Amino acid sequence: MSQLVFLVPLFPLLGFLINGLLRKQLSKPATGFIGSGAILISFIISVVLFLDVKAGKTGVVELFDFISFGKVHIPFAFLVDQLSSLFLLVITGVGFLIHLYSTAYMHEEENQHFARYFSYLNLFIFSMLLLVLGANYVVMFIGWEGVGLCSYLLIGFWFKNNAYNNAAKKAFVMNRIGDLGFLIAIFYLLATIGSVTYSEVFAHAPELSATTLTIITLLLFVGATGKSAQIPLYTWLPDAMAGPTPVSALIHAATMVTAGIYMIARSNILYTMAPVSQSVVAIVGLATAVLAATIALKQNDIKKVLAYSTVSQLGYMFLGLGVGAYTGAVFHVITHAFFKALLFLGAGAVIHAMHHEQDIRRMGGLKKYLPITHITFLLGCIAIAGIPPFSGFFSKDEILAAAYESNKIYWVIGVLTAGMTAFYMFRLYATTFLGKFRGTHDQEHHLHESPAAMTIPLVVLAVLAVAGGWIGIPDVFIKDGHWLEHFLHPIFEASYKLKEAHVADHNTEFMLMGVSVLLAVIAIVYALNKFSKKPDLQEADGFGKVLANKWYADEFYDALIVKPLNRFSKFLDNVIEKSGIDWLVNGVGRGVQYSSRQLRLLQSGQVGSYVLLMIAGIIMLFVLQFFLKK
Amino acid sequence: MAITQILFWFLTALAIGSALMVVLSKNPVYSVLFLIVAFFAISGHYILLNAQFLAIVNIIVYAGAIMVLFLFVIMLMNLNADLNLKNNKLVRFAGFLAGMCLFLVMVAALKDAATKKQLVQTTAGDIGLIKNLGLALFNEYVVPFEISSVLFLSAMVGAVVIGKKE
Amino acid sequence: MNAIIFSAIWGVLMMFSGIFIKTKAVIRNLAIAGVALLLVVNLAELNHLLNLHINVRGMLVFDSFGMLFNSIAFAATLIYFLLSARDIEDVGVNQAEYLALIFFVLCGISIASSFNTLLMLFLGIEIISIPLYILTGSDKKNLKSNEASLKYFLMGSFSTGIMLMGIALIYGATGSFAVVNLAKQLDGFAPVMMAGLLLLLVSMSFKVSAAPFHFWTPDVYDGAPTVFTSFMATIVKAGLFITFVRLFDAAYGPSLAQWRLTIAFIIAATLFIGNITAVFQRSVKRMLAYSSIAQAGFMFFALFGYNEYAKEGIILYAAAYSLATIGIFAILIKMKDYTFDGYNGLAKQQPLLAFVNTIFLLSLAGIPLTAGFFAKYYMLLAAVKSGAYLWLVIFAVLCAAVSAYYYFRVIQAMYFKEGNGQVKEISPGFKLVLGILAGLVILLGLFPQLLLVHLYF
Amino acid sequence: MIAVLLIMIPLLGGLLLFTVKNEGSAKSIALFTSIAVLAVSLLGLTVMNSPADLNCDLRWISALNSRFHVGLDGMGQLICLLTAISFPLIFVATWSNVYKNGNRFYALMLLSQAGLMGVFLAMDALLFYFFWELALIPVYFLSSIWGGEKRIAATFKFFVYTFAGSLIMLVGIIYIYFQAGQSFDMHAWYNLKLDAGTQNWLFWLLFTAFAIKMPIWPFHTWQPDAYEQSPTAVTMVLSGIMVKMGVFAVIRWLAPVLPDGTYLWGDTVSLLCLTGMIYASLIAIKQDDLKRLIAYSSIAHVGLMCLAIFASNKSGLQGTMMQMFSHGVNIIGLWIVANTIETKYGTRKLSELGGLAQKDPALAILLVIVALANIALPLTNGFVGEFMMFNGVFSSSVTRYGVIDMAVAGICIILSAVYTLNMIKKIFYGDSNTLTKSGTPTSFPVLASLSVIVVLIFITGVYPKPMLQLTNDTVDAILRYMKTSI
Amino acid sequence: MPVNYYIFVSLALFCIGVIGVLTRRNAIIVFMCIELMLNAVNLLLVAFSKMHHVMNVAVNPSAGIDGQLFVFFIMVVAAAEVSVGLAIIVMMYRNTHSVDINFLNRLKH
Repeated sequence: MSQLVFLVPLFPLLGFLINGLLRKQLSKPATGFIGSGAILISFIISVVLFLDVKAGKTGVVELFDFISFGKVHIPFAFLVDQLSSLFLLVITGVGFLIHLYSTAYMHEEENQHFARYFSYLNLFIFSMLLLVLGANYVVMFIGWEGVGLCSYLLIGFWFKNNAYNNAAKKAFVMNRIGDLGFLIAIFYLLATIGSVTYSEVFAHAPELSATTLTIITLLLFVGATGKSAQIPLYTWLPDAMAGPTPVSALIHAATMVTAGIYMIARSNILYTMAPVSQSVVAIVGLATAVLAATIALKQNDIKKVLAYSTVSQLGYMFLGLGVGAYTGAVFHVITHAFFKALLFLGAGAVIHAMHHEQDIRRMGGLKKYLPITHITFLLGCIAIAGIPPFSGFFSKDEILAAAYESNKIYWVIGVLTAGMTAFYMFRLYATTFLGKFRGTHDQEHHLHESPAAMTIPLVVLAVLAVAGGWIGIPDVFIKDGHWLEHFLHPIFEASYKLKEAHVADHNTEFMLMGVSVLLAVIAIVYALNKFSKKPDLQEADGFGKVLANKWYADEFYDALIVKPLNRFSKFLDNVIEKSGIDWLVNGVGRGVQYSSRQLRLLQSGQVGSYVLLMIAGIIMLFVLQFFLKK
Repeated sequence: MAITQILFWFLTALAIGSALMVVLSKNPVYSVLFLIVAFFAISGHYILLNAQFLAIVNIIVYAGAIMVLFLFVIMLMNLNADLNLKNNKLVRFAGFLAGMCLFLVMVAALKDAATKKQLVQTTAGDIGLIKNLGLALFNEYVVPFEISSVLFLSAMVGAVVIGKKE
Repeated sequence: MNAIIFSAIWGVLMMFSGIFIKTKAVIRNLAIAGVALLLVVNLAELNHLLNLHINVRGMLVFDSFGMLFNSIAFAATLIYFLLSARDIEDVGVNQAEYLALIFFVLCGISIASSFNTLLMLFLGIEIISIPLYILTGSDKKNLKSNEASLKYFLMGSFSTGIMLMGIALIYGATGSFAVVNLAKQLDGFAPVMMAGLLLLLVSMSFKVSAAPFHFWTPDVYDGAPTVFTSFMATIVKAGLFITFVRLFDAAYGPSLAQWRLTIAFIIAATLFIGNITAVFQRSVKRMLAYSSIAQAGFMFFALFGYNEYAKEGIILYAAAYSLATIGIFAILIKMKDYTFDGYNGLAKQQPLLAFVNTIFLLSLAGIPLTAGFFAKYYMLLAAVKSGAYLWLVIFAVLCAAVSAYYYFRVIQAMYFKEGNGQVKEISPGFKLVLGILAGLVILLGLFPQLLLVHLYF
Repeated sequence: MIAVLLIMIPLLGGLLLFTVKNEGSAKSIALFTSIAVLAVSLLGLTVMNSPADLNCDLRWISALNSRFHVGLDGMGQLICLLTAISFPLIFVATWSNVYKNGNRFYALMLLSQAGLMGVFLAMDALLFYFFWELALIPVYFLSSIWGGEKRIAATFKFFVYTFAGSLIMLVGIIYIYFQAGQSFDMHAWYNLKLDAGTQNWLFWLLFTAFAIKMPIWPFHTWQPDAYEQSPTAVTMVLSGIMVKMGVFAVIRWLAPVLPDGTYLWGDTVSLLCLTGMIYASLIAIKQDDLKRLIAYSSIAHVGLMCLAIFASNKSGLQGTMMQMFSHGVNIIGLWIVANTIETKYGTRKLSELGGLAQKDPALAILLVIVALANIALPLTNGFVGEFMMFNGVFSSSVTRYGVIDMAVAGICIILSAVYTLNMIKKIFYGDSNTLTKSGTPTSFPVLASLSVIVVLIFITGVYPKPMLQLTNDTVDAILRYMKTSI
Repeated sequence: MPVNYYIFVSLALFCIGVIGVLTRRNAIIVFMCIELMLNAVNLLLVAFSKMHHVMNVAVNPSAGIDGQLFVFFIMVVAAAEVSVGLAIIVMMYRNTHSVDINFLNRLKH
């Protein structure tokens, strides 16, 4: 059965080709059908695959020989195991829902752009599947850059708007910076181990010196920071909200941005053997989580808030990875995929209803206009805030528990961040849905609940957001309730063997949960009655201004890198090139011309001087022959 | 001091002196005349070296024919009046300097060659006599002798082509 | 020997033809026939079919090297006549005499290319020089021509004086004029010998216009009537070079070590002055004069190298250089305006002329597929094989790169610049001959051995 | 046999074209000839690939013991295939361009193809030099006659620069010729073991010429001007194939012949390459002229190829060969787009363009693909080559700085993304302006040729194995002579 | 007489001729100075011929004779040169009414 794994990426690819090539011919329904259908099929196949992985049938499928030279041999191979099959489900599942959603959301687009959108989306799914399915780092890298490309294409989907194009470019370039790290890591593996296939790499990893492992893992992590928007490469993600909202939901919340987590989870053994890198991961993750959360507190663009919360949640996941809670991280990836996709789609519905109005200060009181959206959105908020028994609670607390075990400070900051999360999410919720409507009249007039194609995914995701966490109920509630841990055990057991995750006793764990939940509840209550009555409409000032301006990170990068680079390149072109090297080259020519002008004067046209010069020549030769040479 | 030596020094002095005058004298006619004197002195040397034939030819051809030709030309252009064709001081000095340098260099190059031990046979030896020269000329040197006719032909043609009015 | 005798006789014949024949065409054809005959008899002698046995008493020696070159010279002259004989008539009334003089020059060349004693060398060179003084001044009303011939004459006879001094010293050292004695290792007389050889070297360098004894060349080539410039710059120059090579092999080669530096100095100076000065010229004619100096610099490698490549190379070079330059001059004569701008847009007016001219120029620049390439190539071979002074070789190739500059200026003018290069009327025969000439250049550029095989039998 | 045909067909075709006066028929003859060449090279690749078919060894100048020895090894096959593919593409893509005296234009193009083929096929050093020069002459005329307004100066600079370089190389060739016992034969040269001291200086005699041709910083300044001024069809030849002459020559005539020299100067050259890569990429970022931008990007790419050669290991060399082909194809694609835009909108200034994506989506898509291949996105041909080259540089065992080299060179991956995306954005995205408002879809021939390129990009990008196998033996053979470790 | 004397004498004459060529502008004088140089050479040749005569007279009674014959040929050539040279000078004088070698200076650079 796992031989058929190649079908999983195949269908999205076909969908991409059909929609892409026939984009002028196909009608919108046809396009939508093909686009979503392709994903649906691969979802079904993924389910089948998942089932027999569950039955313990994992394996590697080698399609063909990609690159091989000398002893190095890089096949184009797929690996079907617990981790990948799990991700397959998430990607195709959430992916399908979002495709479905998009058919309605993108309906105003004219025919060929509609098709273009879906072909991009399919291409993205295809690359994402490659990323996840790859049996070696090179195939993963292929998908890795592929998803980067698709996000570039989709962010700049409305290419008439140059701001969007710049956002797209920024995203691609920042990803490339990360990719370079990834690439170097691959070369390191090739140079040291001579292979990039996971099985061989992990098998030979223990032979490597600690430093080498640290270097490799850090380089891989650089790649992860690029893809998963961690410090210092996170700034592209908020800008990426320029893309259509479903795209933000799919790529910039549910799937692509979690590639970094997948990569590290995949190579967990390497990290476990390199504690330095592990703590780096943890710290960076934590820092990102806090930073993004603080920024999110003061954002007024509905999508920006979600974007920063995504960055913050990703930080969480890296924290989890850093402290060795690999399962927890993956768990959080899944739950986050559910509720964050839900939130984005909800936001999309709002935006759709508000005619592309994104500023929450001009919304409010949408509760009565968009009931379904409101409910589902609320559920999403609760889930992300980590209120039991919603999904977010379980995954987040697993990470926090692990953080507590490894370092108390991690935990403290983590919990605070959780509190902030709850706060800004409900600030968002309250300002958007509660209170009274603050938009224009014809906006109010046109307000309406979205069509079924949009609401169905919302509902489904809401259900998942609520119940998704139950696959990982900690032992404190139900003995062996953590199905996910058992399922993923084969992937991480090597790491766990190496570093026995010391589990806290139940009391402490209850305490931890209690604290975080309590904090969350307080934050929620405070936010609700603060913002449902009188939301802060005026511009932030003082420290709030700094937050509203995202700690001026973009300005900082601009001044530090972009501007100097441009100036330097102008300098090279005008100074070094034109009046430097080229001047020298032409200088040779000028020199010849000049000496020619001078030498001519020797030819004075007077016999006397000619003879004189001849005599001088003779004398010189005599001296040369007789008196110099001895 | 033997007579030959006296003669040698006298002729040498005469030759060099008149040669200098050729260069120095303003009036071209004087130069010609001094040149003739120089040629006579050189012919004297030939006789001293017992090369009578060359001495005679030198006087006939050079002092006689060629120099007269020069004189004719000068008269014909009546250049006898000195049209001061003088280079400026610098050029003349430079020329003089160059000439002297050349002389010094060559002397320096040749002075300690084996030639300084060699003697030149004067007032003896018969190779300079017409009989021997003629024999040699019409035996070994017949080819160049014939070929020099080509030279004369071309010179003649040339002189005519250039010289004759159109 | 055939060459010498026939050329002399034919010279006389032409001389008298001026008196008895009045139609220019006949005279012209007579001359052409004469050169053809010369070529035939010389080839016959080269291939041992027919040669007049005359006891030269060791004054001359006829080897394949000299005779092969003679054939090249005569062939070149034949082409030269075919292309430019008509233009000789335009110089002055004395067409027959000019042709006669040219024949005498050829006679001188064939003497000089087969001399075996310094006397014959001297006579040969004089027989070459004296008619050239005349031809240079043949455009009597033209002051440039007068000036050129006066300068040429004065400096030429001055260099004759130097050469004679050299010969005299050599005679003092060896007691004979025979070439065979030049290589004699002398103990005490060595300085005298060396001084003599040095002066001889100087005067020969003067004749082949090598720096710093080249000063007459640009003025004379520029002032002389272009037809005769063409003759002087190609055939005569090559002939003198062959003479030089013969002399060198006999006199300097055996003790090359002590001459190398001097030769290297002369080469460097010649290449530098020739190439650099040519860059700034406005008149193509004068540019060609300088380029001939530059080419001389390259030919000098034949002396520098002093190995089998040198001998083959100089033959090849003589052929390549003469053919190409004759072609270029033949076209130059047809131009109304001798400056570079005069060539502007020639490609549109006269595509064929422009094309062959390009080939000739490329050959001079030494681009592959043309004879010029292998000529230069052999010179470099000779130089590198000698294993001394690689810097000189590199300097030479850099100068060659510079030479591309002024040669390509003509090409640029012809093809890339707008304008209408005015040309005098051109006969189809002229074009045909030019085409054949270009073909020869290409052929030699593909298979140089076609020429060189004749050296070895 | 094949080898001779590859040279003779374009040669004869070119000569024939001089006689054809009718423009249209000239075009079609040229196209036909180039397709014939392609057919022959494919034949040599598939059916007639026995050494007997591929090689030809005739006596040429016995006096110099130089032979007319042409032949195809793996690398030759690859690069000749590139040459053969390029010309039909170029002809088709520039089909609508009209040239004064078109027949001469196409004739010279074919002659240059013959010359290039000769360079890639020659197994005899003298023959190699012969063609090396000959390939230059037609291009010189092409650019100077049909080029832009500053063409004469620019082209002449290019000509003299390269000519000087190759003359210096000639001295080197002659020197080695004598060292090799008066032989020009390639294998005789390979087996010749010169002492390191000699190789030390001899290296530069040869490398100068190649460095100028490639071009390696700081010998590159002829290139942007020449590319800018030449007619685009010629620029395609220049940057698509001629540039590869330098790379090719280093692999075939320098590295195996002077292994010690290559080793001794490896780090120096690598430094130059790196400087050039960063330098060119940075300049490209701020270029406003499309042609100059592509020119600088090509300098950067070639720098990487040269760097990879001097890594002197299998990965590097094979990557370089792969990349020679890929880069040739891709850059021609870029030039096709540049040509289309220039002919249609009369400008190359990026600042004056914009919004073409709405007017001309097909072109936009194709350009994006080609451009992405040019910045080595996975599954495009660019990736395979660059991946292997980088890996080669990284794991090079002849230098101690392999890791640093690779890291620095890696920066160009980022920079290349920056300027390429800039280019795409400025040409196609944004709203259309007065100039581009009147934009119309591109003509079929251009799209067709671009599509062919795109297909090539994906085939060789997804399944590069055949090409790698093709060059495998050549690389092993060359590495056997090279110095592969400190 | 030591042969060196003759060498130096003729060198002196030769150089005086050279100096004349260098310093005078009158074409005819210059030409005469060249003739002087030739005569210096002649003297040297004769001296050498006599030197070689004494050196080798034992083996060859007519040793050194070719030196004198060479002188003879030099005179021949000189005569020819003079005829041509004077013709050229006269031609120039016809056109310019000057015999100044620097008078005509159209050809330069």
